[in-house]
Amino acid sequence: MKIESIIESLLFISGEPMNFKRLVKITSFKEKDIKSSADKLAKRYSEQCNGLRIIIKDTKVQMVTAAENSEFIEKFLKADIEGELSRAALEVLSVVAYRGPIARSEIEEIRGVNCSFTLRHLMIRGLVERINNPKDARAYLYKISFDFLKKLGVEKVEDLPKFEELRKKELLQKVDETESSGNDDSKKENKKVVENN
Amino acid sequence: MKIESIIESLLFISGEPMNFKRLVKITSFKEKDIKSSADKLAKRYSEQCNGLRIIIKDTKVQMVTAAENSEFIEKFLKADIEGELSRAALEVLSVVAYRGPIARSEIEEIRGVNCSFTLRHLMIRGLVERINNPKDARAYLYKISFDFLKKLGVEKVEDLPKFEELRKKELLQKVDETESSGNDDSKKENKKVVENN
Amino acid sequence: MSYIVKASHYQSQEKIFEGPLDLLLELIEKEKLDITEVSLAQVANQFLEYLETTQGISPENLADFLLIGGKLILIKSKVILPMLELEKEEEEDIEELKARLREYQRFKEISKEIKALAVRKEMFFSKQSYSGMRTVFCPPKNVIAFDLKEALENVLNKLPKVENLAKRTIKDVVSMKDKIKYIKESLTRRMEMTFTEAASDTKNKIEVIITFLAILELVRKSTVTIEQNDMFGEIKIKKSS
Repeated sequence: MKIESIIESLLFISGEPMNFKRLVKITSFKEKDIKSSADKLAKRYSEQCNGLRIIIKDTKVQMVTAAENSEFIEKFLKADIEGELSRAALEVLSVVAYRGPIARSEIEEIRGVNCSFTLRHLMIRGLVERINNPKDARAYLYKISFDFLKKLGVEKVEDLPKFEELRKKELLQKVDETESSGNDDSKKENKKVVENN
Repeated sequence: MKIESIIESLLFISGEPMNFKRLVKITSFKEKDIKSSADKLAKRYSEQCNGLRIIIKDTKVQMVTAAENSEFIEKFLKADIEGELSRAALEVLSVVAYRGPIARSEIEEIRGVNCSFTLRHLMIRGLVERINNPKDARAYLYKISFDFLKKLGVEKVEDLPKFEELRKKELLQKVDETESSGNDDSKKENKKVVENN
Repeated sequence: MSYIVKASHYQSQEKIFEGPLDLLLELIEKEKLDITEVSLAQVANQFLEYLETTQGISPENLADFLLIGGKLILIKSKVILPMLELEKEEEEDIEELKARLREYQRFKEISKEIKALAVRKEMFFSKQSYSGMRTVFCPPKNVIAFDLKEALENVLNKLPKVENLAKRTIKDVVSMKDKIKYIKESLTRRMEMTFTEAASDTKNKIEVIITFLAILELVRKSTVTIEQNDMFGEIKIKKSS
């Protein structure tokens, strides 16, 4: 049961077909146990008639939505991807257009709000693309897509209205990661209070 | 059962928290049926002890992985360990979690210090979100996010430790205690509580 | 125009103090006391000493600390002089301070439990939206280049502005220590002075409060005695014999 639960979690998070070998590597369970658990899961899912299914093909397994609900899935995706941009999305798009290539953390510093979802939304719609950050192998930089620039009738970002001015406008100083180092500080602070009294 | 299955499919596809209203729009089911189905799903998932959970907050619902499998998910995602939360951040988070939606001034009233920097940090980390204050167009109200519930492994705010107890304001308790000492006084105090909070 | 948030500077100040309620609560808890008028009176001096000895409280924070300091002095006077009749408003002030402290105490406690939940590493993960989906070029229908410019200008206008308050330095405010020294010296010279005189060269309300706190501090150390004949009347300060 535990192994099934772990496979379920991993398939859900991935959303993509997962190789048995990869599941072995992450969980350290034996491949044959993973296979039989995946089979059991697939059987249980289709018997329960819930909204999800497990499909197994060759050496890969994937969690997908039940085919009978596809009408609603399509409706959702269409509205999501073809709909108008939210104000938040337009703002992130503008920052990426004028200030790109730019790291997610910088966009968030400027707007003061987390924007991981909005960036993914803009990417799946092909409005924003990401490149590797030469300074940080684990992070990405975001820039406006060529297709979208073309759609806007602009050849290059420099042709965007007031580009030079808005690109150069000074923003805020980088907020250092004081919060994460907070523990040391608060210890110090405690000590200080004690000493002073 | 069908409605539960459709909600399951949509939650899987979306990944993000989904508004009941949005589910109504896509499925044409009644909002109260969607709500009760979401509740049923959440209960079933939690009882079945499988690899997935449903979390519900305000008018939104999200599908997530079970907390007990987080070790493997982290391995799969190679998730960076986020910086620890400072004492200030934890205190602000607690106030927002138990008293939200809440204005910045009210948080500061409770903690006795300015919280603007900490709030900004929490918003960027996505642990707190803000909404417009219906009573004051220039101000915001802050509430905790789904990411906060996810980080704590708590399915709904009511499951937070001592939720009912902390939800009640200290000053109001005071009024109960002094009720015997005369109505005029307690009325006045009551008024004061409203002003102060 | 440039927008600069001196975040690290501001942060470090906030870090050191976490505000007057935090300090007061720590003092009470250190003595293992409940939140009562007696316990507040008991730690009042420690609180004031902290203000006196700690350098670098920003003017904004100092005002908060002094406000609570003033309330503590009120509480202390009430406990020491039971015959002292307080105004209804002052009584309410004291009740309010106690309630705020209790409230803060509850949150300080619960935040430890929240921390325990946050660090235990058993968390929920959600599926990344659109994972497993292919990018489809789907531009919004009505967005033109001008809208991007507008949106960015809007973002830039909302950036936090420089806090003017932080620019004022602690030097603007006379320290309590200096004031105590000043009063001591003039008392030695003249043996008697009034509160108005003691506060004569103050530039603002904060300094008046500091002067008052300083005098009370001297009373505590039995350096001076004070006398007030009528309510709102002049306070006479005498050097103790």
